[in-house]
Amino acid sequence: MALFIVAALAMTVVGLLLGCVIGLFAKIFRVETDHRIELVTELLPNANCGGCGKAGCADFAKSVVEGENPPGKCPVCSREAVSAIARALGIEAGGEFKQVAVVTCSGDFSKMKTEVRYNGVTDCVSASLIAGGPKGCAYGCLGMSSCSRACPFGAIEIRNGLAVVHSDLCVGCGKCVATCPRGLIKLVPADAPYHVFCNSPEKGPAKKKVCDAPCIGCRKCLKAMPEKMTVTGFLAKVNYSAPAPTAEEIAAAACPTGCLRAALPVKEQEVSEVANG
Amino acid sequence: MDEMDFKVATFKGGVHPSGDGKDLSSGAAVRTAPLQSEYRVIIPQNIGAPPKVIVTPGQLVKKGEKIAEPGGFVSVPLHAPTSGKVEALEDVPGPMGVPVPAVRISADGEDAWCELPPPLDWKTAAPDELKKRIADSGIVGMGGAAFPTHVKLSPPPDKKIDYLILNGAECEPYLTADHRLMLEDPEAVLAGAAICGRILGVKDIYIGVEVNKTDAIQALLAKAGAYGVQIVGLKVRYPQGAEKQLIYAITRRKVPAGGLPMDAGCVVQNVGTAAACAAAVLRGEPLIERITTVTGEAIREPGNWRFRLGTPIRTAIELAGGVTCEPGKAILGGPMMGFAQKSFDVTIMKNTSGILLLPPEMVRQYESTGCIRCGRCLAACAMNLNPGALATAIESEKFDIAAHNHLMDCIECGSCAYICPAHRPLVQHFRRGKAEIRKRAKKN
Amino acid sequence: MRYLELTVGAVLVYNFVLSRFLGICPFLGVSKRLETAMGMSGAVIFVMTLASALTALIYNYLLVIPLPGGVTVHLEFLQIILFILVIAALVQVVEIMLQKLSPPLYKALGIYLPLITTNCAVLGVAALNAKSGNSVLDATIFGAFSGVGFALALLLFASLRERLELADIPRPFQGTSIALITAGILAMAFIGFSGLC
Amino acid sequence: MSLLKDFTKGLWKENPVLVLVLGTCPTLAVTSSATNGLGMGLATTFVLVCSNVVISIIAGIVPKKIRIPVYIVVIATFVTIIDLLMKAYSPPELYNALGIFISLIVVNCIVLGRAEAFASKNNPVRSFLDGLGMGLGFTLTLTMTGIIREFLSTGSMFEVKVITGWTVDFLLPSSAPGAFIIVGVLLAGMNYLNLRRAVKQGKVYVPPQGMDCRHCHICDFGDKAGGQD
Amino acid sequence: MKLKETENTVVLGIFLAVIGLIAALALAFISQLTAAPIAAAEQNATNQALQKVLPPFDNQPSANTITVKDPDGREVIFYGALRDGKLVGFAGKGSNPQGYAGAIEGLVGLEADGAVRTVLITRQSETPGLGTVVCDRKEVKTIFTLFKPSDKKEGAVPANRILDQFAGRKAAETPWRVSKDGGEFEFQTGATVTSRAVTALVWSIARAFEQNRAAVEAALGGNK
Amino acid sequence: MSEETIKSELQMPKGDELVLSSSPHVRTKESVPAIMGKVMLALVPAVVAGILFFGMDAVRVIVYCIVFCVGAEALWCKLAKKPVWGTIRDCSAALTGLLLALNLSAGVPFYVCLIGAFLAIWLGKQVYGGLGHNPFNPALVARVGLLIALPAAMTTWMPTTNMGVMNAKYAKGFYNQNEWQQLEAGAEPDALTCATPLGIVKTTPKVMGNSPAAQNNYAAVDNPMMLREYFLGNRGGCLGETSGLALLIGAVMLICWRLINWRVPLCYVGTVALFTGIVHYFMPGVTPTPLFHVLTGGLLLGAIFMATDMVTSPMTCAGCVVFAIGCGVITSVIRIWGNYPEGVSFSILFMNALVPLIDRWCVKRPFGYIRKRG
Ligand SMILES: Cc1cc2nc3c(=O)[nH]c(=O)nc-3n(C[C@H](O)[C@H](O)[C@@H](O)COP(=O)(O)O)c2cc1C
Ligand SMILES: Cc1cc2nc3c(=O)[nH]c(=O)nc-3n(C[C@H](O)[C@H](O)[C@H](O)COP(=O)(O)O)c2cc1C
Ligand SMILES: Cc1cc2nc3c(=O)[nH]c(=O)nc-3n(C[C@H](O)[C@H](O)[C@H](O)COP(=O)(O)O)c2cc1C
Ligand SMILES: Cc1cc2nc3c(=O)[nH]c(=O)nc-3n(C[C@H](O)[C@H](O)[C@H](O)CO)c2cc1C
Ligand code: SF4
Ligand code: SF4
Ligand code: SF4
Ligand code: SF4
Ligand code: FES
Repeated sequence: MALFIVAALAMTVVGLLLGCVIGLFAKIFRVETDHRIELVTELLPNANCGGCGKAGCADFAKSVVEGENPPGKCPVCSREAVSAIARALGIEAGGEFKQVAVVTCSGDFSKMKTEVRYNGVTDCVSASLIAGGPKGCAYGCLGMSSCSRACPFGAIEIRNGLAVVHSDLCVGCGKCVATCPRGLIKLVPADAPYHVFCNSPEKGPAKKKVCDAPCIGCRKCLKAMPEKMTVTGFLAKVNYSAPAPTAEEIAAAACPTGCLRAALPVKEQEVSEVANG
Repeated sequence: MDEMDFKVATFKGGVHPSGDGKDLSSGAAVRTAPLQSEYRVIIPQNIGAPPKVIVTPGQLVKKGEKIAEPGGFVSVPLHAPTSGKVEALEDVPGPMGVPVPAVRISADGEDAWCELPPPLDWKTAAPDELKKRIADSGIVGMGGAAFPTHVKLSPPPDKKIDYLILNGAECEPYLTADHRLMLEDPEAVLAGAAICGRILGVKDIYIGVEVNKTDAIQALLAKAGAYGVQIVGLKVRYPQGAEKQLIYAITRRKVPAGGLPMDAGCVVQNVGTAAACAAAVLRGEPLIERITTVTGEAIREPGNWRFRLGTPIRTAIELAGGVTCEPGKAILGGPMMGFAQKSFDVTIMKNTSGILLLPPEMVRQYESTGCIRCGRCLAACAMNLNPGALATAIESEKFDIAAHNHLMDCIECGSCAYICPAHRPLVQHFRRGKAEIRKRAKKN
Repeated sequence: MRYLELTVGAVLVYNFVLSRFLGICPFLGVSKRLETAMGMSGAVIFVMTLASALTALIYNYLLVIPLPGGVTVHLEFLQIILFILVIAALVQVVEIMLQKLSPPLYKALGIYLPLITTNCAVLGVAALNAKSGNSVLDATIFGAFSGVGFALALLLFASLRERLELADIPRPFQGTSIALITAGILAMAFIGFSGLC
Repeated sequence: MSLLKDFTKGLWKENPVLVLVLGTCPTLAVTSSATNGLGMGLATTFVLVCSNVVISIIAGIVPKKIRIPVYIVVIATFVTIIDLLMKAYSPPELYNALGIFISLIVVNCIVLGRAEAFASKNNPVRSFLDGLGMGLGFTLTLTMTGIIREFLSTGSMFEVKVITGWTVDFLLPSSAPGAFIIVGVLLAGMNYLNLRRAVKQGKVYVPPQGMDCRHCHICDFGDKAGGQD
Repeated sequence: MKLKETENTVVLGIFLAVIGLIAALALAFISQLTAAPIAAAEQNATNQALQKVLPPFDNQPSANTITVKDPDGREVIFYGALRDGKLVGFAGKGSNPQGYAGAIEGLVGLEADGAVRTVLITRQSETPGLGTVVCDRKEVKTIFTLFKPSDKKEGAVPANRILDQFAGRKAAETPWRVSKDGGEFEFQTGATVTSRAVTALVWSIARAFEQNRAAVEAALGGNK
Repeated sequence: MSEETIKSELQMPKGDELVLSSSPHVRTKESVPAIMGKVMLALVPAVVAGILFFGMDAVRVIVYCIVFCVGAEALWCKLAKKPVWGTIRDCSAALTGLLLALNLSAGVPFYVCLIGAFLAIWLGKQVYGGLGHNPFNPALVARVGLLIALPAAMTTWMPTTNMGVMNAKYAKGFYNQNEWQQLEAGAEPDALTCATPLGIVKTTPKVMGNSPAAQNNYAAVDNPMMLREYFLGNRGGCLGETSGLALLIGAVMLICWRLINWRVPLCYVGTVALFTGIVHYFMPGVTPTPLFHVLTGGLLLGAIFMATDMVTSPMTCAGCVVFAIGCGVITSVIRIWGNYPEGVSFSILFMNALVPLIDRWCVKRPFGYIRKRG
């Protein structure tokens, strides 16, 4: 019986003591923290991709709580999560429509002339610093994986020397856009089906010399759908603020080089092969 | 060899590239290239703001006439290399692989000078007048960087310049243009040195020459006294000609990291630059031509040529007798720091010191392995960096680590990549790393 | 001499992490950067020293209570509970105080403190002290140097991992896998010290 | 369905050792033989299940400020119970082999981690299943590791020679360094399988980068460190 | 105010105290419950080793001990085994500091006449795979013998080539040495040091018995 | 040459062979395979000595190790879908194999070589990503792994074929008495084992304490006559470690070819000599003379060929010196006070782990950075 009493006494005293001490210390040395940041961080995807322009999800959460950014600024976050955050903080969701990246070049090995042999680092930035890289077109895709390495979502594959975005994996964070030394990756509305796959401002014949599928600036597409296309110099662009072109319109335009076309649909199997390297 | 009364100076680190190829062309006297029918003068030829073109297609110009105005203080004018008609303003292949704007001038064959400014007496003319003449003559550093010379000659008042150093090291293998210049026209070099020295008001003027060019040293020594210039022999070791190393070798002063030579009280000029200054001051001639070495084992007749700016390298190769075999690599500049080219349509610019064609058997396709941490690059780096570790960091895209380890102090001399037994493309990594770091710095 | 053996034993021969397998979670979790590892090391040494002293006090003076009537009550079954409670409270109190009193120190050490509560090393050192019946002084020294041993292993390991960050490790081995393998080889090297005490 | 999931997730998908990388110390320390691994795993399962249930019952009334001390007391109580029980009834070799690691179940990150992450937010039934699943997942992993280490070093399993001709012991797997290496290789194997599966399913797989504090909310290290580690 | 959100120091203290109280009571209860089995298990542990080295007995040898000095001055504890009140054997527990990595502790069972019966090494820190080969008595079960009914006698121990060679020997003979040192005992190649230490240990216990036979027999009693 | 002839012979480049790469466009002729090859050449004296002293057994172990190492490397590359030949070609696996062999007793069975090869190449090297990425010396990872895994095989030493040349009075100490009697009687025992000098020194105090007999034992293995034999290589031990002479020839080759930093072996051996010298002087009877320590065990092999492995040692000169001194101290401490007779592998492995820290602290100040003090 003594055992029970002593044990109970000991534990009660220790428990009381420690409980009080902790409570007391917590009171005396009180420091305020903002729990909302924690809450928002938890709701964010925690991909830490930097697509929001902040140093990571926690940083972004802080800026959201402080009202610097609307939650919708996170391109990766699902709509539901964004609205959940907005609700929790009682603010506007904000943000833009979903975007995906598209590599505006057609120049894979089969289409673009490669004039010289390249011997160096397999990296677009590095290659572009050496006489502009091995490929003939000075504006085209170098195909050395810089963007696909930069993409935190494994959404870019290099196919036959040309980067291809898997739009179902892409969340539009824009990392690749910032990485590409040629600046030929563009963020476009996710639902836009057609793009001009060329980036070179050079004159048509010059492009023709090095590439089989350049935009030659023939303006056929502009004639077929004047408000949906723009052409500057020798380079056409899809006007993404207008309604997307329909398949018939594209067929009617009959782009002679085929650089105005739909983005490639990709099979799931391929997607994961890319993503898992 | 007779007793030479100069000291032999050097720096720490560096490499000895084997078979420096200088004997291919060092014996060939400078020849002047015949007049061509067409010149394509690339417009951005200097570091700093690119010049603004002031001619229009169809306009007739005289030799030496200004075709572009300086685009700012750190910029220089451009002059027509010959008399003729401006055919077009167009994009041409640039030395870095990307198209650059150029002025195409077709020669009328008369090669008639425009009205040149009067010669100046450098001993009496006001320093500002001399400086203005140099600026108006479009002179930039001809040692490689193409930095406007008049800017170098205008140090801020709080920087006291003690020494002017002429860089006659020409440590790059194969190149002999400076060598021939110093040998054939020492007085132009010395006069240029004296002019620049007078503008800066320096205590001493040195010319540093690697001791493998004894004939040039003798030629300079013979005349140096008259101009108050001292000749310093330099140990043959790459990169002896790099500014900071040269300053250290001659004055034992260290340029602070991230600083300029003027922070160590020095100004460094290439000997060719000095000669161009002399021509501008003494004859009023703007910079429209330069000496370029056309060499390499693939060139039939390696030699040194005086080319007008805007001459395509194809023409230069033609003048040098064509090739002995299909070249494996075409390089603008020397083999250590020059740029590989993919087109022969690139034209000669103010800083083109050499055209080097190497036969395929000399151009091994290097298959690089991982760094084996041998530390040779460390010993070779004249900047005391750790190139192997820097490259590894860049390779795995840890740019902040690279920046922390002083990547930005790298002078891209290539000693490390030369010596690396794993044949790692170190310099290429560094260029990329620097580009990324600059990009990030700009973003913040 | 005895203290030399105690310390060398705690640091090298029976290193907490590499041969006793205590505190592996923070060893793996907080070793990705050297700076973080240094902070953690400091915090661990501090807490382990203090905790050893406190728990040794409990062990030596609280678990066997002589009652007036000549009966002694053995409370050894409360050992675990008391040890962990004291450690948890200690850590929490230290953390709260640091946060208020010395923000810079809190910044350097504070964030690691809660991690230490759930760390076998601290409770482990208390249990080991109890097992070998160390006196309070011995226990404190042992605790401090066990902490040093942990710190040594952690620092070596963190610097190694920083180097591994740059290595071209096959994908399945990336992350914790290669960290464990490296720890294994490190443990091999530490085996050489056996017999020093 | 969801109850079943509460139970099964610990076995593979959220396996505490191989996926969450928690409770590494016992995984390394006591798996030199299969028997020890099994014993340790079962002891931990006992504590996990009991404490999960109790904590899920009392979670509603525990003041936030002393949440951790209270949970720890609960856990420590069950640990002491299993310690006493094993001392009394288990084979002495087993008890000695597990040594202080029995008492260290208190600080096994899995136990406190489940208390915080699951039991305090769910009802006793689900907490029970979660504890059981996690515990068995832990037991399974420990036993498996034990079997592998034992087999690789002596060719036996549960002290029974499987390969009779194996006479020279190969002591590396059962040594301390071997523990790290074998578990490391096991993790790599797990990563490899997951990678393969991800490829088949068209998903992206990122190998666990270590105990990532941002996903464990036992303490607020992750939030404070702000991903700096 | 809800208990969960409370920050009242006294409430916190009381809460923890109550939890502690419950825990303490529960543990006290369990510990009382297990006290007897634990004591039995501990007894068992000591007795088990003794059982392995001693002939069948019916007393508590662990309570029937005497400590003597061996010829080198180290302490040896003797346990006496009685059966039907008669001394049937002794177990000597001693140690030798000359192991490869520290002292080696052993338990040597002796017949009533002083001949070695069984040797058991109870504590050592020799190199695994080298010195431990000399010390370990490990039962090797294989899948083939697993399901065979065990045909071993009560109290039999797994074999060990080195340890078993002492059985039946008496101390009065010439110095016990391993063959490498010119003696007659086998040793384990690569673990000579351990073999020497073990040999010396067994010899010193056997000699301790011979020299103190009278005292030991007297102390450990039994009605002759 | 006149203008006309130039024109007539003019051949212009087409530019279709051009290679684009970064400067510098000329590279040293040195290459990784060449370096590895040269190190193997420098090991030839040691290999020859090993074969001279241990006979065909040495050849067998060397061949096994090299073949298994190269095989393990090829197998890994095959499984990891890396180019096989590209990796084999750099010869580093072969060198690792050779060094591993030199680290083993000539009498080890083939499976020790096999396991060792896999430990070295897979565990020591390839899991880290292959050549250049491994933080630990692969051959030593294998050696220590084997020492833990198969201690019996790893501590059974063969006597050299020439041991009889030694003064019988001294050689006797190396054999066990039975075998020695058999040998004297002219019998041919089917397997001979022998002790190593360090082994004797380590076990002596365990058996005899610090007694005069123990001092005698020390004197039997540590005297000028024996030291000469050790220097030539006439002693038990790993097959490549015994001949100091052969190893020193290798060292001279490596230093002349500038493949190793001479400071590493010098500081390593120097530290061991100094440390053991101090202990020998101030605590007589604890340990033999410094020269004994230098000439026995794997010290010379380790200091010349293994502590100098560039992949796993610091990059700067200062770092190398710190590294070598650290190795020396740990080796001495283990030899004098540890359980193991020899601490070279352990010390090098331990210091390998310190390399990243050393590299971080021993950096050269980049050109143009002002000294902090003064
Ligand atoms: C480079 C090298 C490192 C070695 N390291 C160790 C070691 O760390 N531990 C060890 O027990 N043996 C090691 N050995 C083997 C020892 O040389 C061996 O144990 C034994 O030969 C020592 O005795 P000896 O010097 O008298 O030959 C190593 C051998 C070499 C060649
Ligand atoms: C690695 C390296 C090597 C150089 N070698 C030379 C050289 O040999 N001759 C030379 O005139 N300039 C050389 N330079 C350029 C000089 O550093 C410096 O820019 C030049 O001498 C300044 O003169 P300038 O402005 O007249 O060109 C080199 C630069 C570097 C980075
Ligand atoms: C790593 C290592 C561990 C050793 N462990 C033991 C041991 O546990 N027991 C032992 O008697 N000797 C041990 N030794 C000592 C040697 O095996 C010693 O040379 C041997 O005992 C005496 O030589 P011999 O048996 O070959 O005649 C060990 C040696 C080494 C290198
Ligand atoms: C001087 C020198 C010493 C070397 N020593 C070793 C060694 O001790 N062990 C080893 O496995 N490889 C050694 N190598 C080979 C190579 O560096 C080794 O295979 C790499 O560590 C594998 O990444 C050495 C190479 C050189 C040049
Ligand atoms: S493809 Fe580009 S925009 Fe899309 S997820 Fe990847 S990096 Fe971000
Ligand atoms: S022309 Fe257009 S499509 Fe062709 S390579 Fe250039 S950018 Fe790409
Ligand atoms: S790191 Fe830069 S400065 Fe140093 S050797 Fe290499 S290229 Fe030259
Ligand atoms: S020279 Fe090459 S291999 Fe050697 S350390 Fe430098 S980068 Fe690495
Ligand atoms: S189990 Fe996590 S620290 Fe030991």
